[in-house]
Amino acid sequence: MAHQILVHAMSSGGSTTVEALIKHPMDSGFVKDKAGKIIPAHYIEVIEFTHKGKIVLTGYWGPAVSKNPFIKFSFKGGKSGDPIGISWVDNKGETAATSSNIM
Amino acid sequence: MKGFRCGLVLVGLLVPVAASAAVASKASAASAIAAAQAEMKLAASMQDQWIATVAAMKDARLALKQGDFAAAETAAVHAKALASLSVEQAKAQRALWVNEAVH
Amino acid sequence: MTEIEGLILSAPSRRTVLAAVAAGTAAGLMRPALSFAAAAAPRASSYPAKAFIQHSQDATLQAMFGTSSVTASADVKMDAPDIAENGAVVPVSFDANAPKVTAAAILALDNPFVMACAYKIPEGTSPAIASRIKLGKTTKVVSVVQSGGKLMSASKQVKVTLGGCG
Amino acid sequence: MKLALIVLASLWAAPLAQAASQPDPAADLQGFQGYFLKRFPKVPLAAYVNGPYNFSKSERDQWKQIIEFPPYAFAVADGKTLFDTKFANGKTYASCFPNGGIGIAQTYPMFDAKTGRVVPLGVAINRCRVANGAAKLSLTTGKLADIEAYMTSTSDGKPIDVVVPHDPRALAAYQAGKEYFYSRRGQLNFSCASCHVQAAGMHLRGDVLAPALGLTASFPLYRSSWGDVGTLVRRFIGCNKKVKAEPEAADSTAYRDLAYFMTYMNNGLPIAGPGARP
Repeated sequence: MAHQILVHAMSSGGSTTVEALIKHPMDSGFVKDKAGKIIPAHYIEVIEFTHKGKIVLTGYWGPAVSKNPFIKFSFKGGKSGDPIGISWVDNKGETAATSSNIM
Repeated sequence: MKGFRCGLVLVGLLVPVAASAAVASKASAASAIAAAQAEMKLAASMQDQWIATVAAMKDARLALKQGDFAAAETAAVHAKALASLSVEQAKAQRALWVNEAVH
Repeated sequence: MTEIEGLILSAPSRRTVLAAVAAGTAAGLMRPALSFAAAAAPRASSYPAKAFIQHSQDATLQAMFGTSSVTASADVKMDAPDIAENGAVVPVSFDANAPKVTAAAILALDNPFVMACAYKIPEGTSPAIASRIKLGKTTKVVSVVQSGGKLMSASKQVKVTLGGCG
Repeated sequence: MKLALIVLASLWAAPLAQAASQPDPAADLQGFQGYFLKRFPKVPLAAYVNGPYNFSKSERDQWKQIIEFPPYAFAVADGKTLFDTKFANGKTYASCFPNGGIGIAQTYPMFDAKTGRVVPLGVAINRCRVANGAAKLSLTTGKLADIEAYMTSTSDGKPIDVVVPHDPRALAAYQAGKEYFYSRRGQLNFSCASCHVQAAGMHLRGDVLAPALGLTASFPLYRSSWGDVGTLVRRFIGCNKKVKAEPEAADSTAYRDLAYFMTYMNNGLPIAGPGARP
């Protein structure tokens, strides 16, 4: 359950709106744990959204993006059943990817 | 009502200053701790232990362990005074809570 | 403080999410390990790391876009709260009414590092993105949009109070 | 020692005298809900489950954006996975609850006639674990909160239906919870009611204080300040600390009874948990 991605992609009126919630701690590197030790920075750096393999958005995130990040955007085209791909890589080199179909 | 309570808290803070004038020994510190502990037990049984009481008791035990009997006694007397105040508060509330209840 | 009118008794979208999660359906919970058509991981090398470690708007824009010249514009609309209910999760979105938008960035000028996030926007994707950012304290939040090579922006002061009941 | 006993004895005398007037939960419920409805005439009863958002437009707007894709979605998903995972003996949580545990969260906390104690949902989940050879989980956050989030989500919108049976032990538990709720404690001398009845809808620094009416309906709760989902007990612990009182144990009788009283006061309101708050 470590690297879940929740996706909603809906098409209407010739464009598709994508909403995603990504499970990630997004530790900024400025926060201390209960023992007073700094929690090392751990955050997603690059996230990519594709529609049928073509990139529709690239996000560059820093430590100031909230824990379990949310993003919403839309692009022209896309129809019910088309695959939407999401993949990310973080500052520790961890990655995750998923694919979901437009509703 | 609130003003009355605040008055009590102030008195509680003054008590230890007076007590620290006495000459402390290991025995007197230990007995002060025991007395405070008994009062704290009562406070806990009335579901009203103050965080400050527990902190003062922790200080007392630490000072005793380090051989600083005067500090241990002062902190224990402080803890007992705080515990007594919370017991007073809980006793009063046994009757007063009804006034706050919505009917 | 008085109560306000026009209440939402329930949130339909919340229901949708709950139902989708419960049913495990398309709205979609996906686990990478299980998803067969998973896309390849993006390349970390494209990350504009330098832009994320700057302490001023000018230095950030210079590192991100190669210029710090920016014009405030009514064509950039930005939505952010007046008072953040919690600095850890502040919804911020922008919507640019401009041609050929290729990139955008969200800055929080009083954060330890100014740039919160940036986006590369290909043709066909609308220059309107919503996300959630962290604000360390009360700060001006700036949405910068690159349109035809030029930078235009909108900004808003967002008040961050201590969470009183943590 | 003798003196202490005498003091104790005299202390116990007071509540006994009070108990002379029989607790009347149904009348309390009417008075409690009526108090809020009269005080905030624009807020309909069912809307109280949205807590502070009835009182601050700015917070409500942010909340609407946040629940568009709520941060507790992962807890619900993880909770479902945990709920469906078999114990070592091959049974699942479903075997411990009526209707397989689906759509029943609105009936908790429940009075257990066998033990004479109040059983909140979290305690019931732990009981189920122990009955099936698994260890207890923390009642405040983590896996148990996730399971609770999932189970509660299956009761979404169902009216809260807590029962105080005609059993002197149940009535005593209800009364103890009521007394805990209204009693001031801690160095700051605040009761639960100080903030959530008297000062309900007002600001405490940056936050709007949620009215006690509807308060339990959106638990478990994702709080941005927690960064994850926590249970009602976690909030009790936090509130006690806020008023500078030592919290009770998470599975204490005091907290069970408090949850019993507070949730009973919300009878009829729709379950809206898991919820999201700052």
